[in-house]
Amino acid sequence: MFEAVAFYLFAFLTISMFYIAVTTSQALYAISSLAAGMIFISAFFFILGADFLGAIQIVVYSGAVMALYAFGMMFFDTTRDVKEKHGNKVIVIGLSIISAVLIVLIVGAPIVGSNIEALYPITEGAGNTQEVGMVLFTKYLVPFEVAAVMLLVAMISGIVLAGKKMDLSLTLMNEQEILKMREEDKTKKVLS
Amino acid sequence: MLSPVNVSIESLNLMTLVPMLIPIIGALLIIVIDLFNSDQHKSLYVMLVLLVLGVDFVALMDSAGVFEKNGTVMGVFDVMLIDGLAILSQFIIVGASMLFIPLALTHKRFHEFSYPEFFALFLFMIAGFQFMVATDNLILIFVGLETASLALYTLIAMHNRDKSFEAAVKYFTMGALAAGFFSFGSMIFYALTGSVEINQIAAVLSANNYEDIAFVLIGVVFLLASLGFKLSMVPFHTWTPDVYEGSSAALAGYMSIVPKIAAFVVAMRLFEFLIHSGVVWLEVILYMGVVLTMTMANIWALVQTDVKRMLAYSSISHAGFVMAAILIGTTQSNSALFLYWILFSFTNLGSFSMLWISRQKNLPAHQQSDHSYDKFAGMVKASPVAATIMALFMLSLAGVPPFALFWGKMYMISSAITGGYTVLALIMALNSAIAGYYYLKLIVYMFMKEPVVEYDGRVFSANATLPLKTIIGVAAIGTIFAFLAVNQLLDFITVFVYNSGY
Amino acid sequence: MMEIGLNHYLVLSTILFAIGLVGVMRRKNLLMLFFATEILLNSVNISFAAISHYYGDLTGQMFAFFVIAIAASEVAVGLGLLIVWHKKHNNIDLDSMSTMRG
Amino acid sequence: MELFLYTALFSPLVGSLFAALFGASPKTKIAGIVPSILLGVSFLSSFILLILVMVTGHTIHVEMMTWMATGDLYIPFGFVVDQVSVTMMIVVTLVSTVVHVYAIGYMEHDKGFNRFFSYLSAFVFSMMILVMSDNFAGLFIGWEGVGLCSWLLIGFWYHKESASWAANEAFIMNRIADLGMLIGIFMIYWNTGTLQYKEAFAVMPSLEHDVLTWMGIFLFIGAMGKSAQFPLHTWLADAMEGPTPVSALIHAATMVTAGVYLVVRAHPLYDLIPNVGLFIASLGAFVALFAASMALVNRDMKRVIAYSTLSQLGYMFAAAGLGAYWVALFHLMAHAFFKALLFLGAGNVMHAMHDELDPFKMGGLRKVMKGTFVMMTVASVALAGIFPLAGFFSKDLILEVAFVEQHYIIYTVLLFTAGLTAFYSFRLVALIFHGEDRYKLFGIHPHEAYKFMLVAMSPLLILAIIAGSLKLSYFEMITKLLPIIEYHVHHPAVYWTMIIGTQLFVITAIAYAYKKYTRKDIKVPDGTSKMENSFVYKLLINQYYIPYFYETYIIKAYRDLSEVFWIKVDQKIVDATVDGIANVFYQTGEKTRVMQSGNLSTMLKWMVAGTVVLLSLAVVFGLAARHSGEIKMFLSGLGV
Amino acid sequence: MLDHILSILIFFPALAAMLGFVVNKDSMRSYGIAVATIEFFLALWLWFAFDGNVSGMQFMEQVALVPTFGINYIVGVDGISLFIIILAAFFTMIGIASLGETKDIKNMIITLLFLQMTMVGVFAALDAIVFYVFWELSLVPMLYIIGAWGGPLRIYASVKFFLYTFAGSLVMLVGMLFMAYFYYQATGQWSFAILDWYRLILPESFQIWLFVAFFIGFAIKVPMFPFHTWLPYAHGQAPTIGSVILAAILLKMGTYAFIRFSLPLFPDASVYFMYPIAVLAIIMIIYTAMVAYAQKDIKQVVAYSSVSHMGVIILGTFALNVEGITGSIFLMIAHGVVSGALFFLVGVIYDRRHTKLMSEFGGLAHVMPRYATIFGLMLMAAVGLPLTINFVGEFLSLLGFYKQSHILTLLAGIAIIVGAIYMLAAYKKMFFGEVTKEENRNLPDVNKRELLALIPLVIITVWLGIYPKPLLGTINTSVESVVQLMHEKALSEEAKTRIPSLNILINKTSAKEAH
Repeated sequence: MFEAVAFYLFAFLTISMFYIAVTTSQALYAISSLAAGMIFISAFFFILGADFLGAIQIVVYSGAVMALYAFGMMFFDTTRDVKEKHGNKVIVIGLSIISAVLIVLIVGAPIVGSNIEALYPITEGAGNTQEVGMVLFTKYLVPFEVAAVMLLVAMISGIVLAGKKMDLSLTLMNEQEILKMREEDKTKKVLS
Repeated sequence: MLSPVNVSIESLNLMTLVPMLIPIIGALLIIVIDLFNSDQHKSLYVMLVLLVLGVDFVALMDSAGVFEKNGTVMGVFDVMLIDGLAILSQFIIVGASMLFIPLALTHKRFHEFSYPEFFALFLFMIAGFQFMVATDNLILIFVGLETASLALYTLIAMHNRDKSFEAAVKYFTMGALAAGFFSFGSMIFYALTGSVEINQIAAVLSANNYEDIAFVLIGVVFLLASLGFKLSMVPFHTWTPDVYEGSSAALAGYMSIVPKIAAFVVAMRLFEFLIHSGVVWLEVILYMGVVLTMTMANIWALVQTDVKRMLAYSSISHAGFVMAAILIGTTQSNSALFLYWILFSFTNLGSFSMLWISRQKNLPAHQQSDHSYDKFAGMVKASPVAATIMALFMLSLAGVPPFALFWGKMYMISSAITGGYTVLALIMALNSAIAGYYYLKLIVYMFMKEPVVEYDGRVFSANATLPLKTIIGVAAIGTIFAFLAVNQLLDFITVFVYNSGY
Repeated sequence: MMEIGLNHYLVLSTILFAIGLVGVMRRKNLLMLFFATEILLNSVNISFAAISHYYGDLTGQMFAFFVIAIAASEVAVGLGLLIVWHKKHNNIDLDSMSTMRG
Repeated sequence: MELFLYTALFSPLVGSLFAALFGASPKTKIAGIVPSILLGVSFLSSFILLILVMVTGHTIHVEMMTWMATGDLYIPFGFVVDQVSVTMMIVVTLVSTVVHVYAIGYMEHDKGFNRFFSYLSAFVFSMMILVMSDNFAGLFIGWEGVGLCSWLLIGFWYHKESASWAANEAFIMNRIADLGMLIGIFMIYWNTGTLQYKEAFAVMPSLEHDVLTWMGIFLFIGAMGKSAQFPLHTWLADAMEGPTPVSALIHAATMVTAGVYLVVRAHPLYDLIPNVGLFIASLGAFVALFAASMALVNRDMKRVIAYSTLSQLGYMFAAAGLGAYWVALFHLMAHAFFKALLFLGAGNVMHAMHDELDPFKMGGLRKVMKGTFVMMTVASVALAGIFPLAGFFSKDLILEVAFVEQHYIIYTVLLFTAGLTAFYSFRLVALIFHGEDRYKLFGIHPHEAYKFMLVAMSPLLILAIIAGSLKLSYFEMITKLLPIIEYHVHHPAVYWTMIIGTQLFVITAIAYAYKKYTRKDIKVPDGTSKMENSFVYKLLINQYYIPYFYETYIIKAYRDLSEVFWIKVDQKIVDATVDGIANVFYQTGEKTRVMQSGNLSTMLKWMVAGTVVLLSLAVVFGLAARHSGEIKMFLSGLGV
Repeated sequence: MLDHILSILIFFPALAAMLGFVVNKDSMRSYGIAVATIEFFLALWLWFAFDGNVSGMQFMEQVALVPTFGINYIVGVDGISLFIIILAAFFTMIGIASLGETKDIKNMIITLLFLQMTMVGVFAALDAIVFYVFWELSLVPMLYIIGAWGGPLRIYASVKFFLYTFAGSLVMLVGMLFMAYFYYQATGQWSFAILDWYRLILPESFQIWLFVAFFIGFAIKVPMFPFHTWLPYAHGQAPTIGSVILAAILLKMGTYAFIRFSLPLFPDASVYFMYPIAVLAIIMIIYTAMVAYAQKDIKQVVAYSSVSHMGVIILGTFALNVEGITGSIFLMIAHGVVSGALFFLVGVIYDRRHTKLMSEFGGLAHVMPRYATIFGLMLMAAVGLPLTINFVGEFLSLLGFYKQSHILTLLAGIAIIVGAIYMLAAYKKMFFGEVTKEENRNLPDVNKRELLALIPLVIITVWLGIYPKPLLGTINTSVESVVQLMHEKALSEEAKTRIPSLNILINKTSAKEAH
């Protein structure tokens, strides 16, 4: 009973939030509604007993990602409402509606996945986090490490792209300019 | 309470990780070097990368030996899967990378190569692709794919021109969408079978012999969409020409080979079992996809005015051509796929490198794009050798015997025939004929037209340095004398493909 | 109806996914467009969690976990690209980037 | 013996090659003399062969070498000298020798002198091959060879448009006939398995009738071309564009008679198919009349003679068709002599008149050119068939044949034609040699030809006179090979009335001609006189409008059709289709490339759209699969 | 040496071409001539060493190429291919020898040598894939020759030539792969060796499909009627040497392939398609002859005429009996010589006046008698006058086909009429009449170098016309074996009757000796 109420409530909330996020012309509304939506999603995780995921969701999204976006917004100063000229909405709406309807049409039908045996069963009593840790560091050790590499890649890329390395094109500069630039970098390093 | 698990280190057989770890370590090494002693000359990094890749190659050979001895190996809690496909594709990936990286040693200075990050990211990307092909776990595939892609976006952008940024952004955004599709697709399969490992999925599905065919199809659709994006399958191909045009010619050549083979392997793992278990729908869809991709890409390539863009479209159509192998799904066709791709990598890398050495820093006089056809008009007068080699690559791409790609084409068409897809075989043949036109167009420009602007020959080898020339030489030799190697390749590939059950 | 089954969650995530698609298609401001992609990934996460709950199997949660990680790193790279573009052109409108066509 | 054979055959070739050596260099008498001598040699050896055949009566057959051999086909270069071929050899070599010698004088002032003799001897060589070959393929070689030479010689003065046109006309018309001949040869090969005369004819009686009929028809089509029988006759008149010696040799004495020779040679075949023979005979009779009628009014000396040749050929075919092969051959021989004589005489006149051909512009020439006058008169008399000249024997024989075979229509036609013949030949003589000296009006000073030319002509003169007396001995010889048919009317009264009647008829015709054309008041016709405007005259002078018909309805049509094929079909349809297919692809590219708008949003839309399409397909299929049971039931309900 | 003579013949020119890059520009011509001459004498040696009484393949060589997939480098020569190989060598030789002043002659000669490799390769190859390799490769040098030295429309012409042929031969490739697959099914191993394929008897339905696949490839090359439109462009635009080689050798690939592949592999299909193809051939003969008559450009006349002649060759090939096939092979050589010579002659006048329009000429017989004579002789050969080389071929081809159909042969025979019409008309326009154009008044007659090329052709034309035996005999033996093979392989009754059996062949040959 409680589950049902919670589900519908949060379902309504998330949908409306995300709807705002994709429709509003106010970047500020968009980002805040997005953040809200993320948090409501974490609620589902808690309902479904995936506490760890919920936590991660809140931390990563509402914490890291949203913060990043916020910075981005300030940088691009899209705080005032962005004007977007839209092509014919028909295609957009049409396509999305169709796809939604189609998928719902099928997904709405009950899955016959009866004879599924859990490969990594949720053992009663143990906390979700514990189990997750257990699986994560045995079975999914490699993906975990790779994910780490991926984050490293992302970091490097972020630094390379957003840093001042891309400001000037070494392709088009001649030697002297490059040397001069290098010198300046050195002095800066010394100062800082 | 959870019972503590204890695993024996042998059962993990970590050896399966070695080929991927090598490039990662290499990348870290490069970063560390840069940390302690910045602004080194690029040649250092290039050589380091070559070294690392060389070691990686050796490691691969080792695991190939293992495979030949005792078949497919699972590792690290059965996440890693080292079978024939994995090894072959990794060979191609690493080999192509080794061919690519010396192209960084250009005569002119280009932005990206002045930064060690470029090389680090490059190695990370390779590792990512290797993970992607060396597992049947959707999660690891996904993560590997993203690792590689993120690195690739950055590499493109680092070329540091407006077009390259534009290309990177486009690629990135569509990539994000594709990622969404991928996760959704795998979610469906997980919902169906409670597993994310392809062989498990296959097992479960065949156990309840596809009761939920509708669900399966939804999942297939989304996975197809995301892989189709990687394979630049019509209509998910739209990024390809722009990205190729935006990025440096060398990188474009690289992109036309390595990411695709990785995607091919995944596609093969995913769709083969479905095709074999008689999912007619998938067969039809793939058929349509293959034909569309081949034909439309060819037709669009006809009307291009820029050689690089033309090559982009042509590589789309080649991808479509090869995709037929997955549709046909016999051992012969799968071997044909690898054979084709190995030969293709030589020729295509060669032709893109030819563009690369003729690359100016700024646009050449009165031309809109770097490599417009007009630029090559009357090239034979200015630098006959270069023109001849370029023509050679073009002929090979067109499938004129006895150059490399002909053998791939032939074997592929033959596999289509043996697989009972006669009409498809005919369509493939005719497509090669259409393709002939635009490859010929370049030859016509180079050999039969008068120069638009009188260049001195240096224009066509503005970037030429010994390493670049060597690479092109290797590519050319590989293209001409392919017929000597075809037999060995074929034997090797067939054994590997067959023993990994495809 | 009151009994919440797996399908409820699936439907929900589907709807969210569709919303994400709408965003992806209609947004011209790249930043906003990235929001939409986030929505896509999140919507999938819900079903993963749900499925893993109903099957009593942790794999789904794993997947969701990695999806989150991926989403995070995408944000980093995406923003990096946006910043570069913005530095050069001082806008992040995707209509401004169509120099390559045909 | 073979020595003589080869000498007879190859010395003309040697002569031709010898003259050809001087082809490019300016004219030298030697280039004319040597070939003439060689021809003389050839004539002598032929003569020896003739004697030999006559006395011993057996024939010579040699096989020089293989030509073609593949599968079952075996064709050698084989030559046979029997009664028939030896006759032809004699005629050919004799006439050609005369003509050669004559031509040395005639062509004296022509800068193509050397070329001329080379061609002429080449012609003789091909003619020899034609008559001597022992198989149809060899015959065909000669057949085409003489065609080529006549092309070269008609078009000898190639700077004249009319000449080269006539040459091509002759060649192509002959080609049309040759096709028929070729088919005939194929039929012979596939039905008898060989092309050798002997073997082939040996097999023929065992073949079914209609096959033989077709063979006969196709071979005769070939003959029609060479012998210019209706409707392929137009080229002969136009062929008069060539130098007169050529007309004498090729278009009177030898080549045009090749058709007759073929029919005679193939007599075992035609004996088996009398109905075809009858057709040949009737066609011959028709042509005889037809040609003679055109000769009545024509105002071109050479053309008149050409038409008379045509009508004489008609006589020969009539005879051959009726099975009187030896008669045909005999007339062929006799005709060769006096007709060649006539032509050469005409050549003298032309020379004298500076290539003026209209007899109305001559007259009274007998005073200046006695020799020519005599010769042409004698020739005309012979042609008219007055006793005791050659023509009388041969021609009357043919009439008798027609009579005896009881083909009275043919007989009457031929008889009437005899009258016409006499008339037009003496019309010519009268106009040229008698009456007023009209040529003075045109300020021409005619002169007699060289002595040696006249001397050269003399053998022909003699033969034209005495040839008839050889009839019996010739009969003796020839009937060793050809069917022996004695033609004489049993009832002497009928016989004599026939002879006398014919003679009288002919003589009256001659008398009328003289009366009409030796009058003092003969004017050069200017198209005003009543007769010239009469329908019949117009019809005849325009050769029954046949050339006009060919020109407009065949040649022009062919040209236009070719244009249409090239412009309309080949370029507008066939080629356009190919380019069209290519264009379809290219245009599709141009049209659809806009889909690559370069706008990211569009790209994303495409991606989603693609997915949606796939989805909808999936749904359709999925639902179908899920409800397959119901669907089946439904369909079965529909009774599908 | 003699064991590898074929490989030497194939690869010697290529090697020479490679080295040719080093040779100095000015001495390139002599180098080319030298190489071509050596090649030619090697070819003659091949003929000399060739045993005319053996019907099978001789000088076979086999090297494994892709044994896994049944592709091997197999070459060999029999009576059918021998003379075409010699002809190829011969024409390359005189072609280079008579090469006029051309720009960057070095590239030209190198290209020609490469072309020669491909030509010899095609006729010597006994493995379908090797055959295909040379077949396709031969397009490239020709493309370059037309495209780089051609007339104003050269690019259109060359690209059209390349793509058209390329498209066709790709369909053929599919056919070949299919054939190999059938062989695989039958025997369990892959093979592309033609001689292996000969042993394969296919059901008629398959035969028909495969025949069509091969036919498309060959028909475009020949070129047969609806597919011929690339030829006028190619000839019209190509430089003299290009047209000569194209007409003399490259076109023969198609007809040769018919005899090498279509007939022995698919006897039933050949019978099945005999009439349609014969009709096409007749359309080729008459229609193209009429088109040729309509041309204004002498070179186009010759080009269309060669299409017309190819029609006769096709007809002879599909006579399916010894006479016809032998005739068609002989006609291939004959037509090679004659049309090659005609293109040379056109080139001669083109070098002098830089126009090919017949209206520009007239009365040339006055100005250039030697030229006129040679032209006339070649023209007479072209219209198939007896005792010239062409006649033998045409006669035998038509004779052979008469066995199959009388009425069609009658129609095809029209060739000798229409051929005469356009040829004589062209000759009249060019050589007869008065000299009208001033610039024609003092054109130089044919010079030494041109005679160097023309005299040998004249000699061959007459010699082989009078004494074709040395060729016919050799060709005959090989053809007889082919026909016998077809007869034995034929399934349907009709085919068995249409294709004669030659088991009484022995005593017949002995009878022939008796003559």
